[in-house]
Amino acid sequence: MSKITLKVNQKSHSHDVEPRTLLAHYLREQLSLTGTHIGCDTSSCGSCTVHMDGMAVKSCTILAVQADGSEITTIEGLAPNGQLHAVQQGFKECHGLQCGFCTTGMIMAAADLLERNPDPSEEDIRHGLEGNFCRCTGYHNIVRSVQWAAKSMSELVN
Amino acid sequence: MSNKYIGQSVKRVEDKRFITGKGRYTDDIKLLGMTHASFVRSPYAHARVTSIDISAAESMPGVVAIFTGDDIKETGIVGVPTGWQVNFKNGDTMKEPPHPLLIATGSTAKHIGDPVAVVIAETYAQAVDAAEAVEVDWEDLEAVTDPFKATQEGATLVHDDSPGNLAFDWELGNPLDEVNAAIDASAHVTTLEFVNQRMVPNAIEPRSYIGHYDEVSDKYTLYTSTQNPHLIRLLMCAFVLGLPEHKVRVLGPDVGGGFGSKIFHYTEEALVTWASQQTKRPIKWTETRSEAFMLDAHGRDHVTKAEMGFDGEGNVKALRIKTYANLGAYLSTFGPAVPTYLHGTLLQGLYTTPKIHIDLCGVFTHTVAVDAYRGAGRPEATYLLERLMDLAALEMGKDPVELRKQNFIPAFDGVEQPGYQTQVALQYDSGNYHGVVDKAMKMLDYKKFREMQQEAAQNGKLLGVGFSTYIEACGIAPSAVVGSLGARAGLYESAQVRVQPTGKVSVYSGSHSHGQGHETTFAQIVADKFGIPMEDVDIVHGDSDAVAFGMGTYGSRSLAVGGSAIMKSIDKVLEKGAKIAAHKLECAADDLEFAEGKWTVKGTDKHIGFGDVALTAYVPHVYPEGLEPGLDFASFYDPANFTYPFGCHIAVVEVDKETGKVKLQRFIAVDDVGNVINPMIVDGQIHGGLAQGIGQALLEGAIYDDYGQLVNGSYMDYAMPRADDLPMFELDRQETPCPHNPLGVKGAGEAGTIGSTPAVVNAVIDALWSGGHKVKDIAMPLTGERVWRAMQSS
Amino acid sequence: MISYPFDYVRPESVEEALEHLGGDTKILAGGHSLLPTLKLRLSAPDKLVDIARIASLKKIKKDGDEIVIGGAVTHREIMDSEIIQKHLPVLSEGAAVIGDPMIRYKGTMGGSLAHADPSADWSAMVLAAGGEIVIQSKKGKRTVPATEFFTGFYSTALKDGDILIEIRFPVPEEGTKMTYQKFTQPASRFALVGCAAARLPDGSARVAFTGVADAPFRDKGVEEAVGDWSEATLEAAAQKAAEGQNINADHYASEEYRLHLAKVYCKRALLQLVN
Amino acid sequence: MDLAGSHILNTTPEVVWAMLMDTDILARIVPGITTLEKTAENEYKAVAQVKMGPVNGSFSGGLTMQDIREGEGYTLNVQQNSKIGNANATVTIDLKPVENNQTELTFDGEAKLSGLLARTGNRVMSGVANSLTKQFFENFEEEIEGKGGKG
Repeated sequence: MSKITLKVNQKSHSHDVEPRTLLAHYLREQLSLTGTHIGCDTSSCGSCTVHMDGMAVKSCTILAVQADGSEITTIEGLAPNGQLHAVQQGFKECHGLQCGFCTTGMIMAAADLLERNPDPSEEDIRHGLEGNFCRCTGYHNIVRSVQWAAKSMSELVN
Repeated sequence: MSNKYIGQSVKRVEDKRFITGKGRYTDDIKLLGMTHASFVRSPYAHARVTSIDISAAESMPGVVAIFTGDDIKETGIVGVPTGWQVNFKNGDTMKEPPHPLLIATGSTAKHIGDPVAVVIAETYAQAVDAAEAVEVDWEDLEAVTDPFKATQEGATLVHDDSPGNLAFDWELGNPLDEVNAAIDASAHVTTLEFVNQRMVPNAIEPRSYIGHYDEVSDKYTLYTSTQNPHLIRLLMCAFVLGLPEHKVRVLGPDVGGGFGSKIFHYTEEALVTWASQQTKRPIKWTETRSEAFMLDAHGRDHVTKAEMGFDGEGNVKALRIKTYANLGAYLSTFGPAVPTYLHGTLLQGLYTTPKIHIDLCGVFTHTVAVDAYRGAGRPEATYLLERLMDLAALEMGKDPVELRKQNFIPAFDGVEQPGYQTQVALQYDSGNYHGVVDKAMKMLDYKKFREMQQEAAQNGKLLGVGFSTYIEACGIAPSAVVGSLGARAGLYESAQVRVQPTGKVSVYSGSHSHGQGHETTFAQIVADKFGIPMEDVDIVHGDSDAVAFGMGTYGSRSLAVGGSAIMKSIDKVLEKGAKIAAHKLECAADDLEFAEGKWTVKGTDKHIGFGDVALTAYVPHVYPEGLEPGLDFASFYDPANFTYPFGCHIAVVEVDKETGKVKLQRFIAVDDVGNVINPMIVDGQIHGGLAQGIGQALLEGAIYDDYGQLVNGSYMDYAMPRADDLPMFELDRQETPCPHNPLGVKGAGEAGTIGSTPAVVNAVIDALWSGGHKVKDIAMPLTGERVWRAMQSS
Repeated sequence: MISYPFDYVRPESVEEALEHLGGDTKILAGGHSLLPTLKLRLSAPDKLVDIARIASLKKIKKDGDEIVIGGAVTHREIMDSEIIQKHLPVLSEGAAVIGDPMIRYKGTMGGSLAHADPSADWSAMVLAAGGEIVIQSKKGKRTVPATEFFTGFYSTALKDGDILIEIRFPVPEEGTKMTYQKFTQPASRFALVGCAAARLPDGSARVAFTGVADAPFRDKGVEEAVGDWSEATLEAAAQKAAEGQNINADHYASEEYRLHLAKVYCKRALLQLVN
Repeated sequence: MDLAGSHILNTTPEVVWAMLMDTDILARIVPGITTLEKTAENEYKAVAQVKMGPVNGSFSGGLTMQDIREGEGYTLNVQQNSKIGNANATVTIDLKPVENNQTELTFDGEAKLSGLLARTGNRVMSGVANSLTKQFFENFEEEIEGKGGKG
């Protein structure tokens, strides 16, 4: 067992974990943050995407012990004050989700994308989401959702 | 009624929980005292269990129990059943070998991943660790994976009592000699021998189950990521475990995609339920993606020879087909129905072909079961027809669009004009096939495209356009019809509409949403019919205790069948409501009209609101004599016919001349799915369907080696479309109402998948011809290598 | 999916990390090569030594006439680094086609090179850029040219007890051009075939491949044949791609097609350096 | 998985044959083999420790020589089991004298893989085969040169 201390969605947590525990397992099992999903075992699908120290990462490919001392944001912490994040709002406005399973990871990846590139082209968005599988939407409305969010965020800034 | 919601792109009410991470999938659920299961599985496609030793595993930390196939055998549990029976041509009964929950000693595993034991432990990690410590001795046997080879002399048998590995053989259409004669008399015959490859559905949520037996109430609860909770309860109780149905509750919480793969009543569902009773602890099992690849029912997998005969003018005269359909090692719920009644019956397509015959073998192989995968049989039929059409056009030097249109069934609405009777058993409800093609061609700007194509060819670039038209049979299905075809269940749907005393409405639907947005679409209908705000409507589904009954969601049936059941209950509410209103307004019910949420005495402004009537129904102080209190109706709707959506899809591709790599540039889809309740949701269904169909054309396909190993059983190896593989889709719609259901809807869930695959393949072939490569066919998926090789060889 | 149990340590320095090595120990940097294999239980190390936070391994710097990338620098850091964009833009551009954005934030160049997947992107680029690998063990440091680093299938010059601490590149002379061209395997997004090429001011070439054979390699045959960089000589040079190599084959690409792709991507890479 | 290849060894067929029939030598030159014990005529128990990239596991099983053609070749059947999957290979080995007292060793066969090895290994399996082949012949040459080296 190793002791880890980390901040998840602005709250500090401290736990003993087996070193082999994945961050995704830790978030889901220990903290009951089940919005982070596990869809594969090869770091391919992106359903488990969370933000770690301001970067979108695949929490199924990070050990909880590696996250010791980090700040994590999960989908549950993306909208801290009940106000939806622009990307969340965009997914709702543009029907960017169907079954919802990939959605949380997709939103976390898209939020990171817009953080780095507030005015992405369609190609930027498609390239930026290549680490996230969706089997429901054909990505069409996901791209539109991210475009909607980009526009909404830029309007907010201007 | 009002039309405030119907026809509008109302934003989905279910989204809130999903975008905030509050969706509740089975794996998100934790029960007190819950344990975890991990399975010991066959590494071989065909091998006999010679011995199994659990002693080392039993003493591993955290182990609660270990069950083997021998334990199951002792209980007398035989295994999971199929939902359809398709008998042999000669009347012999379909071969239906047992599909055991666990393989017992002395028996054989029949595909990779077939389970022999299950380990139940306190934690997931402990279960996995202990499962690895179970020692199994195997006698590795020869395997067969190809459905054609499996039927040949000397092929190893999957089941000892299924000679030739046949589950059944089957035919449909006109007498074979008539079709033979028509082919022989044809001026031109186009022939294609091809494989419609095996697809892995790949719902992003892996299957997950929790079995929970409660000793105090002697009740079982199964949480399952399924498309049809009631069906699972029925099959598990009546056919597998022999449990009293009223003591079993099946819950399908949020389900992360199904695409057909979550129809099947899987062995693990029964096993965790049974084992929970043994251990008196809740048991969760969530599959890994590796397991999902091995175990979730696959789709397609046909080996086909098809011949289409034309007269000198290009009119289709005959169609003759021989198909070997791979069913896998065991029969899935819809397994026997997919290649037969969902495939053979669609071979008329949109054409007036006068003579059609299909001969089909349903074949066992050492592969995982094949079941309904998005489109289920209909994509295979469409692929066959639309590849033949395009190839015939190329061979005869005709325009592929004109050739299709020349052979189309003329428009008919199913009301003034009768439905169209096909040569393959179905009667189409309504259709206007030229309409969708003309729309799509306008979007393409065909003339301009051909000019661009020529110009590209001169610059050494290969551009291509591919067409596809399709028809599908959805809204499954009339129970009497499917019953006569071998279905072991009715395919109606149930719905209960409960008007609460305050006028709020709860709807209990037997349909199940795993992404389709039922909570929104159904609420739109109910709100409009009652003239109340959508917020006042709640849709409940996925709970066998709350919902009376249900057949679930597949085959694009939720709105056409489930929605119609809701309509029936709505009508009953309105009819009774009118009686109450009439009593209060002191008039006859016939004098009332219902609109905008109130009953009004015709020609006056005397009225009473929906809410007042609801309250009166529950507080019946002033009430019609002899009328029961309450406003709560359940209905069952059994459709009169299938529904028949259709459409036209066009793909534009560029082929890299040097590498064969295909880039999809444009995709146009004009679909006619009947009336549309929520255009946004319908478009979303089409988009997703397109991606799966395009995926089959260009990227996907399960590959079993000769030993039955799935060699691309991971996302590192199995290519599935990602965001940057696809363009924005160009969609339009035509609305030809379905004449036989109250909403006039036809179903949109599978259309995209059905139409898109041949359009893409046709486009690639067209691109190659534009560069002088007269290639007739390329096997799917059209990988760079396959396209490159096709160019090399022509 | 869960790996076998192991111990985990996170030393503060390379020296401390070296103390932990020995036995069946694996070094963990970003973990994006290692953890997927552990989850599949392909191996069962006793201990993981996490070097991702060792400050000295996190640096990208210009050191005289060399560019130095620390062993724990991530793909994304390389992509975003001004030093790299200025002096070795090929690495910055190449980083952008590795994996996906999330993988790029955590995966490291050092980890990728040490793992030596035969289809990894970095290997070809490092070879073509004339990189050298600096390895530290308790005995001291040694520098291995990339051409000698990749010794075979998943194997490198790294031995038990070694840590890959830096990758060093000569600052390219004025006028040097480099490119990386990749045919992406559509499932894994690794390179089905990747060709990195450099054109030096003296007219010589460095050409390297990944994905083609059991290990990445510099292709002398191609390099010697580029001649005057005319279209004709480049065409001929590309035809020599991967000559004498044992070409990989899998369900996605046969030996013949892979070799063909090597030639096509070689030509594309070389032409890129002309235009 | 196909296994095929050939190599010119710098010694006579007689020497090569003797080496191929000598289990001690075989144990040294076959990549990964840690022990090879005779269990019956032409049957051996074999344990291998395979350390190749991400894979580090122990395999155990049997090795049988069949169809022995004195001085010319034999068919080798190898069955190896492990937690990540099992391998069953049948390889026919042929020796042919070539100029300068050298020997051409040709092998041709197939390996049947199961479990994880089969399922997730396809992408790299030809690399594994090429690499094992290379190692085998390198070891063979070293053995011929009397170094007794091991891969």
